[in-house]
Amino acid sequence: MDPDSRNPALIAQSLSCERGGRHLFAGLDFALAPGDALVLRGPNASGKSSLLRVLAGLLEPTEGQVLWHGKDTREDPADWRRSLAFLGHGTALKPQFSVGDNLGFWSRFEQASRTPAEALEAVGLSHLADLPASMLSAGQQRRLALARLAARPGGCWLMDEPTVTLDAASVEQLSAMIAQHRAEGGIAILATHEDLAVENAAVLTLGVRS
Amino acid sequence: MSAFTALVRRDVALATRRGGEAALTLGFFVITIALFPFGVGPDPELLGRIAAGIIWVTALLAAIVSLDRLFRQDLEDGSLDLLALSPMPLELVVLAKCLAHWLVTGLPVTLLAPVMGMMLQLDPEAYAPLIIGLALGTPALSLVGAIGASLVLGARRGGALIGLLVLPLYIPVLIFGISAVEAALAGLPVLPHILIEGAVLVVSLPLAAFAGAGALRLAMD
Amino acid sequence: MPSLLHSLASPARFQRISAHVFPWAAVLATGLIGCGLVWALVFVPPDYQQGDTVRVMYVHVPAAWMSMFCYAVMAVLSVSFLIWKHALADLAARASAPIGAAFTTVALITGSLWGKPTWGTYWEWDARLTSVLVLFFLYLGHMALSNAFDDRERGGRAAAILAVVGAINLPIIKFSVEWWNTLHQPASVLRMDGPTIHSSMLWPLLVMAAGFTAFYVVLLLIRIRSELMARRIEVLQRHRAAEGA
Amino acid sequence: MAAFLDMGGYAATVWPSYGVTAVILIGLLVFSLRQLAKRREQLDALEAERERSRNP
Repeated sequence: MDPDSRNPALIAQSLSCERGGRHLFAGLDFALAPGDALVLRGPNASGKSSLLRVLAGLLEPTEGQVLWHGKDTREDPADWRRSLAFLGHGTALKPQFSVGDNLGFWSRFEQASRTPAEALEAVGLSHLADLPASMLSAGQQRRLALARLAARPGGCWLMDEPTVTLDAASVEQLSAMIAQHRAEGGIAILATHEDLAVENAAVLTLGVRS
Repeated sequence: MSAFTALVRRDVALATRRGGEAALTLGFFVITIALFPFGVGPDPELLGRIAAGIIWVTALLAAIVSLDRLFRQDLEDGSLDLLALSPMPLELVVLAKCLAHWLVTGLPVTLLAPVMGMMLQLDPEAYAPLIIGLALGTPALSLVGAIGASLVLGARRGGALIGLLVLPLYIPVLIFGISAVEAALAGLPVLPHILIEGAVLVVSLPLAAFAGAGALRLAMD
Repeated sequence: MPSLLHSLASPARFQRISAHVFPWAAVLATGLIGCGLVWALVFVPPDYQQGDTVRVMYVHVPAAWMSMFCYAVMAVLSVSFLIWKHALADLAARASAPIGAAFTTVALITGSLWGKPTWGTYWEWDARLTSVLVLFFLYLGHMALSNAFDDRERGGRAAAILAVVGAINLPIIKFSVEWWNTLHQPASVLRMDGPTIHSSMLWPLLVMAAGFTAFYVVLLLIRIRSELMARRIEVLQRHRAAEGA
Repeated sequence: MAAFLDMGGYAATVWPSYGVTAVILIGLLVFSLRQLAKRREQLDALEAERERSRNP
């Protein structure tokens, strides 16, 4: 697999990050073409979350840059943000709202191309759409958070520990979701401990501190 | 602009749900005002003289009590990251949240002010400048308050800090709001005071947008 | 390693400059304040209107000037920190706040003591006193915010934003307080700035003000050095925690 | 001397003003110097600790 030959969409150039006087990673380079996946591995506090936040643009890298279709994502973030779907540690759900309303807000706000109903279908939560989100189990809340990504096919998904609190069946469902996303030309970058089946994914192991 | 309205509608809906901010803030406003006659005595003449001041100061406090949760929940559940990653600039996110905050606190306080004025024997001359002043001043309270609320994110004892940071900055809003009422009672032109109150609002718009967005970026770092 | 050197570069330069400036500032502060004290307490004649109470002016007015000067310095430092990310600016702004608060306290207390014989009351809601009181609150907020975070740098950056917002608001606050004050027409107005000040009173005042400024520099240098150490301590403690993990 | 201390009858105004100024400003100076000394001590201890852990 040589991503450079296939016109990469996302390029990271010599990314370095320092937090609280501690070097997390330095000189990271990678390029991902549509359909590619990158799995980040490494122990706790090795910088997986920070790398995802740097890629998203929430955290400033100490050095280096991230290019999306040739444009620097810091200087010209509009295209990148339209294509980017981020799943962090939090689920970004309001317990007072129903499942459908939660997803509906993010779909409107992020101008998702799929309807909330289709996205709920993808994570198998359609039958719970009218329940308050506070009634969902932790695993179901995580699936609802994943539905937000399912509503936005085609771009780049950044996922921080997407399998946390998911049961085995849901992990399989997530694998299928990622596979479909890639088949549609999407890119997936995920940080995970567990062995989530992501076929033909590049693996980047962090945590070898100098 | 639809992302903007979606955010305003979500925040208003959150605040007006059962147990939401809106009802609690209004309850606080009414109860605090009702305490004053207990504190200074029921003398209608005395109450009438200080009525506008009571209403204004209580409006300031009501704005403060609801500020702590303006950004905190969004930070804790991860929503703030997503708001920051939308194509809409973070400055507009701050303004949308301020607008929602005003709709559920400042606006009801303004609408309730005549009722409170009646209970406190406010002079009939004072109603118009009081309400117009509040209508212009309370959005400024939400905006300046948002700066404080965003600065204390991630701080220890954040809630208690907001008052210390924000109340000194509220003084001009209070002074020009009150001076409009005083001018009306003295038979002087009210318009200059109202215009300055409007100018304070205009100044606080960009100030809140930029300082608030800067502080939010800091909190997410 | 290069980034470590970079972060040390400006503090090292500060240490060098500070080593040169500090002794001069200390000598100037002691000399000028000593001189000013004798001048103000012994040689200045009593005012024909206010008598000996006018001697309060020689500590009150310089303290009031310094209270505003300190905030202006803090605001400029904060802007430069926010725009150019100059780490030393952050430390200097943090180091300034308690000094400013101290000068503001002095101005408030001496003003209040002076008010008793001149206005007949310790506190008058006079436009000047009121706006100095608000300035005091701004200092308190800045100090509270900069110390409210577990991460010192976070606190510094939040406090910098607050200092800039406060600086934009200060003229509005000052104007509004004056407006409010004229609207209410205070009962007793015996202005201390009524007659233009005679040169026999102006010179000791200027000497005192220069002494206070030198004293401010002394305090600032000590406190910046202390802030630098606190930052270094935090870095070392983090290292130890990371090694222990 | 007594006349000097009396301050034309305003001793209760003048002397407390100078006293308060001295107490606050010298107080902040002393506090800052002690804080500096304490931090220097703490820093030296940490540096020594680091040296020890590097060259055991």
